[in-house]
Amino acid sequence: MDLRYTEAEQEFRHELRSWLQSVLPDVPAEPGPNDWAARREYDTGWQKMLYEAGYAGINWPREYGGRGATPTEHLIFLEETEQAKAPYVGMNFVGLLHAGPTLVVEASDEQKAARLPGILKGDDVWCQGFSEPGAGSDLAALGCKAVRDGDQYVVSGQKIWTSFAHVADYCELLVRTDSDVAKHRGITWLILPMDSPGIDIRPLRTMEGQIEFAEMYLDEVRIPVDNRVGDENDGWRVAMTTLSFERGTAFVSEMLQTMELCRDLATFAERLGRWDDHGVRRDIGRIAAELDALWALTKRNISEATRTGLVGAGGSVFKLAYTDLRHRLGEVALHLLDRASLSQDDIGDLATGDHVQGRIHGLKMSIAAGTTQVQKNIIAERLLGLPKEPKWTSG
Amino acid sequence: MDLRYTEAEQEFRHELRSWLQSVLPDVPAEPGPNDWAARREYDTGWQKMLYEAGYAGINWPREYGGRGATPTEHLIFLEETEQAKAPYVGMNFVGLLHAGPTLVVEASDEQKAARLPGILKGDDVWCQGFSEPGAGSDLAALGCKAVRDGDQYVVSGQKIWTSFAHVADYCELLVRTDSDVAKHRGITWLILPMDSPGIDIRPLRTMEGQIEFAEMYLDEVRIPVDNRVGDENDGWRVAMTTLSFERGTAFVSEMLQTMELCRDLATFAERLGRWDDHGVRRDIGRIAAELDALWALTKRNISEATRTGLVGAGGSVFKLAYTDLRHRLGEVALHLLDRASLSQDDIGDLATGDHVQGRIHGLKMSIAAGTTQVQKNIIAERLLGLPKEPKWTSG
Amino acid sequence: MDFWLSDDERDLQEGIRSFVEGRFPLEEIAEREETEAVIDLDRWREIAEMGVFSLRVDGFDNRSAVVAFEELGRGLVPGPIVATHLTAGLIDGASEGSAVVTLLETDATATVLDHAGQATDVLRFVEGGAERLDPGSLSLAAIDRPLDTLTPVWRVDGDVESGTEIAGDADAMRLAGTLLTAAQLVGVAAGAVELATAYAKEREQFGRPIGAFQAVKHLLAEMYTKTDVARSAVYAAACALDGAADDDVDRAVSVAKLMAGEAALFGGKTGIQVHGGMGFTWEVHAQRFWKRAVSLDATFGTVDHHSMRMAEMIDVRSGA
Amino acid sequence: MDFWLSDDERDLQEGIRSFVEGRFPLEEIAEREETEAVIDLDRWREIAEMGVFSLRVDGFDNRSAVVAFEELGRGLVPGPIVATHLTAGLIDGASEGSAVVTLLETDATATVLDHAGQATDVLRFVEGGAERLDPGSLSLAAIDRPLDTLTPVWRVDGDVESGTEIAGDADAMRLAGTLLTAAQLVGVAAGAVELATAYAKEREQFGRPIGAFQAVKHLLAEMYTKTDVARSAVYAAACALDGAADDDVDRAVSVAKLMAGEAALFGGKTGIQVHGGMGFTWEVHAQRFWKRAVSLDATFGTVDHHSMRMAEMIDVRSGA
Repeated sequence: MDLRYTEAEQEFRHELRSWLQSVLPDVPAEPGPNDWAARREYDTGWQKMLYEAGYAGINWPREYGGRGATPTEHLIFLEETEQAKAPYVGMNFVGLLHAGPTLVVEASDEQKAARLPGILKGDDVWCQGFSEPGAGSDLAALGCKAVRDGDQYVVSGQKIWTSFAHVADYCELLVRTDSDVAKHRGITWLILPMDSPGIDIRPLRTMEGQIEFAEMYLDEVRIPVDNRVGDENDGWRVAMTTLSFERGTAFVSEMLQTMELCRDLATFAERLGRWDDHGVRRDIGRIAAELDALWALTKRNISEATRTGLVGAGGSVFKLAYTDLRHRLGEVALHLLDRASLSQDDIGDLATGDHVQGRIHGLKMSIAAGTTQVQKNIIAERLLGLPKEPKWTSG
Repeated sequence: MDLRYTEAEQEFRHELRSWLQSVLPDVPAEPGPNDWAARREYDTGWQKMLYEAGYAGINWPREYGGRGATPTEHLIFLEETEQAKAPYVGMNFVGLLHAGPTLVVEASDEQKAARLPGILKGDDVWCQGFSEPGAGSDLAALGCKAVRDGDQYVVSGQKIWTSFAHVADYCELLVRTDSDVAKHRGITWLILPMDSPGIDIRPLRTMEGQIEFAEMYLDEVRIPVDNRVGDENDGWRVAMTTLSFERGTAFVSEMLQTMELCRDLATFAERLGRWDDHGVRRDIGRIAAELDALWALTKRNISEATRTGLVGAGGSVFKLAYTDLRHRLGEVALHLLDRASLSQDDIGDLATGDHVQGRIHGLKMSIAAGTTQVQKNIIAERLLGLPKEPKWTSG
Repeated sequence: MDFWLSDDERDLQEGIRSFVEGRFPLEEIAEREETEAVIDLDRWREIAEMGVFSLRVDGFDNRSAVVAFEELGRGLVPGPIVATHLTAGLIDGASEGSAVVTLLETDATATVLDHAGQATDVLRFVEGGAERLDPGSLSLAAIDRPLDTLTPVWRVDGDVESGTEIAGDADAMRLAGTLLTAAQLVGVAAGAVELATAYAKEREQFGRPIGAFQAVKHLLAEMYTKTDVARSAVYAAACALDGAADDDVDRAVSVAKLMAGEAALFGGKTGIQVHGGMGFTWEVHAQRFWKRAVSLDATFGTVDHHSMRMAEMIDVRSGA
Repeated sequence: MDFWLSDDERDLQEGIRSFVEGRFPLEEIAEREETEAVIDLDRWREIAEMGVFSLRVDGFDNRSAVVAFEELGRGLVPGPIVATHLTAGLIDGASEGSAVVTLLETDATATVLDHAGQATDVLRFVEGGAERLDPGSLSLAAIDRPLDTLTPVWRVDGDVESGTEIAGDADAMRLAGTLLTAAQLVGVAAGAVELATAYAKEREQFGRPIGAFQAVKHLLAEMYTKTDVARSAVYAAACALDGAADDDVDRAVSVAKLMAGEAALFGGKTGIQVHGGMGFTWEVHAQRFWKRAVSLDATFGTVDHHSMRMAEMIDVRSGA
């Protein structure tokens, strides 16, 4: 075990840090949360800068235009960009971290040549059409139907949680091509060009009042069979391959922000005259300790990925512990905030709004990307070998 | 809603209080926990005193020798005896609160005449032979087998958690008389005289190192068919009728002790110089509040029982909340105790042992008399109408 | 002792419940979030006509009041109902629903006033009494994004000048206000359980209603349990305030507020969790219960505040 | 960066694990509870022969040490292993297993010394250093009922006289002691999960293994998670102590002890719960894990103690 960075890793860090220092002054101001055109411009603009400097697709293989960085270098990249307050991946998320990696492993050479460069260069924004109103935790129950008509699929159905749908160019879409087999077996993975006729996108407001997601309605949308990635009815496996691309770095930026939020809360308590309250100290001290421990776990997961290529269920362990921590941090914060907790905006000269929004974020974290209940099942079944859920036989 | 006691209730309280003041000086000193003969003497001696004063079987119907008190009077009885530090029900527990009430409702006139007076007078001690090593939460899975042989049942099998078995006169025993029907349907309720040949009792140590329970092995024990209560194979229903006797008073003495323990802990914190620690204050203040709330819930359950004759799933609500509270109280205590938590005996001049033993008690409370998991199922299914567990169909 | 709803209390409960369900359907309440005025003043007068504001002035006791306020909480009825009720008979129009009276509270962080935009009067507790302020006399800064859109808030800047003294026992008002807010919180907790339970029975995943999964069942059982324990505490405190119990009133009221705040906060967040992804959408009401729980928990003292008060009331025996 | 066990560390882990499983089966350990001497002195020497006490004196680093101590905790090996290890090379016989060195700690409640009956030497940290005491110099009162029968305890009465100064860096010793106790606690937590998991797979109720019930599965998943997070913290602190990380050593060690204590306490109590009624019987080992967790949590500082220390190390930015 060694937590020190190698010389090569340190060199990578220094180069990146210098580059960030040199270019960040040129990055424009971040647009407001609801100005989607401007946000696309901002996010893809940053992606173009990364591309030109050789940092685009940091974890992608070199042969597909990525940097081929190790998981540790990816960690360093995320640390440094966070520390420098560089833009986030934003709406390049699906392309860079989900659809792109899937294409790298599963797509045909033609498909790769056609689609990968656009993602890396920031030309194309992707969205994800996986979840449906009736298929959330049970994703394989999806019903969005695709019927083959010559060299096209005709797709009708509804998708939900489709972030950035209204500004995206492509969508990684899961459709049902066979309803007569076990549910995992009849799914197909398609590339949907978002300018296809028959797509209706409706904004979906979240509990903060923001429009972060969308619902996507498909009405006889025609998708060329050439846009299929993998075989017909083999889409579940194709969709799951992305998991093998996850190298334990999924929550790094988020964790670093939470560490900041925790320090902020201590400062806040101090300014309120509550830092002498030993209960508040222990609560915050303990959360700070757990964040350090989760940071260590992150490094263990990354080291495992470096050695084996996979994180395995360690990602669920992280997610479960981190989510629980966010809930507790949010609750400590709201109790300290007292009446200021009634506002998502700052009250007075302290950044109280961050803590209220942080509390809401915690509520989402235990649901999004696999609910707490799903994570516990994964840990119990995959890591501890406990029996699976029994099949449901009515009452 | 009115929490005031009626004049009749107040009068009952005052009479009882005077009686307690007059007799308690005559009660001998409590024997040590492991001297079972002396404990039997002590517990049954107290029961005889109650009997002579008309307080035996306080909640039993008058026609069977009880006092026919209302649930509220029962509450007052428990409050006053606790406050006066009178002896507990001790090993009369099963007879007075479980087997006796079952006999009252289900037994034949001959059985009642033969068995009930002995319980009330403190002549007979009963134990319970329900649980088995393979039938805990799933009690109906019990396998202790009874085969009819003329006018006797021949019983072989093993029982567990049989408190006071080695000093008891009778046992309320559940046996399997039919293995070919659904498990609830083939159970029979028998009165087992504990001097029957073929009974082997082995002490069962608990985690404190005390012998509080026993295992009972039955090897072709012959029980007259006349000792059967209810019909053959109807024993599950007979066993469940006791529930209708529970009037919400089950945890009253225990609750009052916990309130005392909580006040003790505050005093303890104060003497350690930790009462200025706001975190400790909030933790203990909150537990104290919850105890008050549970006391109110107890009174609601008792009032419900007075009106309807039943507590229903309100007992599970109480048990769940109370158990959780005991865990938290124990954890706050152990943290305050620091190194003193390594001892079940007092360290120094403070009653640290009570808190360590109290912590252990909490660990048992979430398992005994229906685990936390079972209580949650009851609440979810009976009070909220959620679907039952699916049947198990292997993997 | 008969700690169970009397027939009259039961009737009142049912009356308020059907009034709330009929006149304040959640869908309609949610629509008002998009407007400047979350309080529909016609409906506000209907609340007055139901006798809610004047309930205790009209001779009803605190036990009736908690039963009524629980139902108002359960239906997420918006507006400063408690403060308006407290000042019935003391501030013009409060009984009749022509006034909207809101409560000004200051804590270590700031002074955050809810419903200032529609308030006609402001109630403030001061050392040894209570006073009425004119909303116009306050330096108010609107907050764009309140946590609970149905509880719009303003920051109060600068010093607040003294208002007009209000007759009546300020301590009793404060206790009643704390108790009735606790009653609302119990209602919020109960509403959250009902919504989540209904969803768990209907929503299917993996071929069964999610309410058939033990994890979901157990979350709902915990919500129900906390709600019922808190309800017991609120009813007991009402008895204490009415002199229908021997318990210490201050203590009983702190217990009620603390337990109710905890039950509503837990129920609110857990209700969201049970709803899964839908739980954090705007259109689903689950989040509204949590937001209301946070707002009401921070009114008349948070869970933490009352935990400290409870500790102060523990009889710490002098070392023997 | 390679935060994964090296081949040497893996070999050491397996070596200690098979030594513990072979020489300290739980059944045999439990039998010694009935005797005056929970430490089998022959086995104690075998621990020495395995190189456990002299591990770091022999040139192994703290990373190797935590890997070894985790295994000792996992097997509930009794005795003051950490204190004896800390004094290897400093107190005669500690390296060789002919000495049994126990640690004297005083807190606000009392001075409670474990293993005094078999101890040959007592280690105490004092202002600016560490010293060796003779057990005979202490006024010891035996405790009849220790919490953990495998951790027998004595009350130390009156003032403790100064002992002989021990050479070496007392701060480094204390840090290493805290870290290795944390490593033992991670082992205790891991042992509790393993025992409960095995039981959940085998024990049937309602026609299925109890481990098929979501409630039980989820308890085990939580135990596993806390253990693995704590293990990460312990390994990270070992790296920090070895200079193989940039992290602050004091902070990393407090994080490790806090997280490990919490994981073991949670794992211990939850393991009992998973075992149901059998969990609180003497014969089932579940309770032994919880008891050891309590004992070790109260050695080198409880969870609460280290939470306070963490808070003191937070960089509270001066108000801007």
